Amino acid sequence: MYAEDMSLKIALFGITREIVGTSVIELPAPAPATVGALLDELRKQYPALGELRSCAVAVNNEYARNDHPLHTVDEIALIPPVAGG
Amino acid sequence: MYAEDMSLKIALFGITREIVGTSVIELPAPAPATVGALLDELRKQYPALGELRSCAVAVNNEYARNDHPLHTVDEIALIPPVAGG
Amino acid sequence: MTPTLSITDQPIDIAAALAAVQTDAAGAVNSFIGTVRNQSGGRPVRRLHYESYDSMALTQLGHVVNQAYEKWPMLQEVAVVHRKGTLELGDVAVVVAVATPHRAESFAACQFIIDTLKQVVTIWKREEYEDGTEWVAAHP
Amino acid sequence: MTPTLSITDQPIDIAAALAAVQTDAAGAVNSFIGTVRNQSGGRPVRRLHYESYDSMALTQLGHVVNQAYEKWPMLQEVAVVHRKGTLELGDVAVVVAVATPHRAESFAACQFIIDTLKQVVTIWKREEYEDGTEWVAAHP
Repeated sequence: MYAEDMSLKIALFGITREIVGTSVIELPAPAPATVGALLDELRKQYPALGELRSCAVAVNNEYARNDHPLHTVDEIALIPPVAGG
Repeated sequence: MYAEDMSLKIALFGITREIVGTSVIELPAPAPATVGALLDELRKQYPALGELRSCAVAVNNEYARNDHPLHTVDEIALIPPVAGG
Repeated sequence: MTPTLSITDQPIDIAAALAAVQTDAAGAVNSFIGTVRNQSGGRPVRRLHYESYDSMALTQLGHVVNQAYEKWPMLQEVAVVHRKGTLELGDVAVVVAVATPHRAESFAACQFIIDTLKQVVTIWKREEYEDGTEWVAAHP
Repeated sequence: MTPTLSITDQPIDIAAALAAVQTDAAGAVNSFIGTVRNQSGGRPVRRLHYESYDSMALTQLGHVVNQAYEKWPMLQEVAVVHRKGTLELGDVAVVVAVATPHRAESFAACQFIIDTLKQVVTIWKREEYEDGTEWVAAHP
């Protein structure tokens, strides 16, 4: 089936990289393949993500809302609370 | 008489120096010897001073009010509108 | 009017950032320099480590600067340089410099850029103390 | 915490003014740089002449900085350097730099100092145009 063939690569930074233990993970796409479903799946696998002040998802360098669709070609990243400056 | 012996040196800057034509003038102290009386006397002698947006008097490097007394030992200056920065 | 935006692992050249924004048409340059403080919330800090998601950080920084140009149409030049990697006490972490014809807008635009940068630009800071490290702002 | 205050007829060394305020305890440095613009109120400017009553200017500048220390007790370091004499387009006329632990106060204190300086410090500016000169702000 199409959905099962599809996997997503997710880049990890800062504390999310430490929580997951690697800088990129590859996951089967959740169904539906949206930002919200991806976050739910990741929080189930890595409960420490749920303890963060916030955890956003970026798609192709832009912050994405929960209903944003995900595709295998997308550059996807977890964005824990930023602290530049 | 004491008042007639007393003369004041007044330093001039910027447009007041141009109006008066010199960078220091020496005047007999007005009676009473106050900032206000000095300004009146100078505006009488140099009417162009009255056309300025403002003209303050400084005594010993501080802005002085009209009732401030003047003494021969004071460092007195006319302060036209400042424009630093 | 193309803004100078960069993220670098090399020491920041403040003079170059300021020079990048100066023009004969802009009389006012405001700049903000963020340096590594020796303490954070009363706790002594030994050094900082900045991690950056560069491509997104530059994208978001571009959005921030575009918003500033929309808010202050007289804004002329902007430079933002952010350091990444390990920084020692006193090292410069970020420089924001803006040039405008008049001074009030230079302050407002510079403050907007640094404030908004801190909210959206994908750079993370890990503080190193005597007895460990912590990702800043990660937890409530 | 002694502020660096000076009036000089030599080109202003911006890097020195910024370095004068940086400390390991102050993470935020805001600076304002005023340069000679090529126009004033739409009229092309060729160059500027600044005249200063130095002793009073430094006295008043000291008052301004003391007021800033009263308003922002966390203010750590301040430098103000003002140029006098003849300045060409693009030359730096004034630099104000302040260092504070947190950034909002660095903006507020720097803006207060430059705004108040312009009201009370005894420096006068004569603009030179194609067809004459004028003392800035002298007449209503």
